[in-house]
Amino acid sequence: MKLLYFAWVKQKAGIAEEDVTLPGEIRDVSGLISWLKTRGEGYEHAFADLAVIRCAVDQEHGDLDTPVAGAKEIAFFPPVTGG
Amino acid sequence: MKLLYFAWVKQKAGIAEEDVTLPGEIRDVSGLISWLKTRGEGYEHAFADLAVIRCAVDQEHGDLDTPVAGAKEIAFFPPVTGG
Amino acid sequence: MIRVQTEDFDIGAEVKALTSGRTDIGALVTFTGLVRDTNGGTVSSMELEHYPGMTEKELVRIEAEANERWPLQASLIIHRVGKLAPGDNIVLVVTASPHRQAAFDAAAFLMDYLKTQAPFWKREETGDKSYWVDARESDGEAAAKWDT
Amino acid sequence: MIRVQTEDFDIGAEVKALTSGRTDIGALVTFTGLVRDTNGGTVSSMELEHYPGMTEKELVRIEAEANERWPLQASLIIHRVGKLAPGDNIVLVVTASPHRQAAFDAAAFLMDYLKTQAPFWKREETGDKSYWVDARESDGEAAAKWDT
Repeated sequence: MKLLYFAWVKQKAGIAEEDVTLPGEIRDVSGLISWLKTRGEGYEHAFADLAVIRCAVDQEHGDLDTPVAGAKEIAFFPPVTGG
Repeated sequence: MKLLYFAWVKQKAGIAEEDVTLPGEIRDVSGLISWLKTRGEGYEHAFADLAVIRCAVDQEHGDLDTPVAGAKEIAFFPPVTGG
Repeated sequence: MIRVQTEDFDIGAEVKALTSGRTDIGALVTFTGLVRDTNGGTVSSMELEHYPGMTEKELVRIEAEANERWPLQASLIIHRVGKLAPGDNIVLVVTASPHRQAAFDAAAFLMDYLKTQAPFWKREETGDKSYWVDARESDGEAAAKWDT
Repeated sequence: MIRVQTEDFDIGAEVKALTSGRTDIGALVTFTGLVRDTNGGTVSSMELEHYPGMTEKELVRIEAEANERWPLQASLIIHRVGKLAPGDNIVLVVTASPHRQAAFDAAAFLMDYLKTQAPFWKREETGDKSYWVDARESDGEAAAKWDT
């Protein structure tokens, strides 16, 4: 599974993109974030306040409850500020 | 006093512009229209339905009650359709 | 700024003139009204009559009112008169503001007021007949909503 | 039609491309968002980051939703990415319809949805510091009003 990080989530996590194999017990985005936070300080820092974290599963907006099984690409980013 | 007519009011009245001296008893736009209607069939035709007549007194929107004393220019026209 | 003219206008050029050299504008809205062939090819031309003198006064008044209601950094109204063909531009309204809602609202307001208060009249020519366009009730309702 | 590009856009040329040869469009609205120097000369540049792939999908989805809600004859969204300076264009939205209210509403809707759903992020550089622009609560509220 490919993970992508954008804007300050990328800066705080210290990574733009990575390929990971998820432990089998991870069901949803919430579980994925908890697992990522065990992988290093950067992730802990990036995901410290989930109220300002947005995600997309296979390029569609998701939330903490969105299932991750079978997903090819999951992205994390702050609330968008384009336009 | 100058009277101006626009759009179909002009066509029905058969006149675009004229200079008139009003009888002293005419107080407002309503009185002016009544007087005009005595002056010929064209005016009668143009002012047959006052619901669709708009007027301006010295280039400012008025209505049937607007006083005409001292006015230099009074215009009659249909509801506007620009834009 | 207001203009009444027979010539066409160029949206891009008008916008550039309003914004060039400025860095304070965040949002710019333009509205263009065009001659629409309502009956599938039957309107051959349109004549825009107006009341010279009063037209300019009304446009200045309407623009001033928009500037009182919203914090506009620039505004422009151009209205054409004379003979126009289907597809031709009729009117251009431009509003600029730090924020988009003010720019959108002011442009819609300018059009609603212009449609009900500026002394222009359209005559459509269809084949060998010509008729004066009727005012639309919905335009009066659109303008009335700004009174609340 | 949607485009994500680093190059500037030309409002006049885009409008001409959408309307030329047509006589059925009565109303055309454009919205342009520009880089605004919010602190009087202190923003030296802005960087627009986006999520390639998802950005295009979201813009297509948002445009399709506007076309479902309003009878649009043409619509266009152009969003720039990369490095921009104060005064530069960021985004262009164009909507065309037989009637003006639909064109105004659809353009406002496109901007409200784009502001809250399209994956773009702004970073402002001010002198030697740079910071990510915070999302505005009012943008969420503006988008939410279309749900009713």
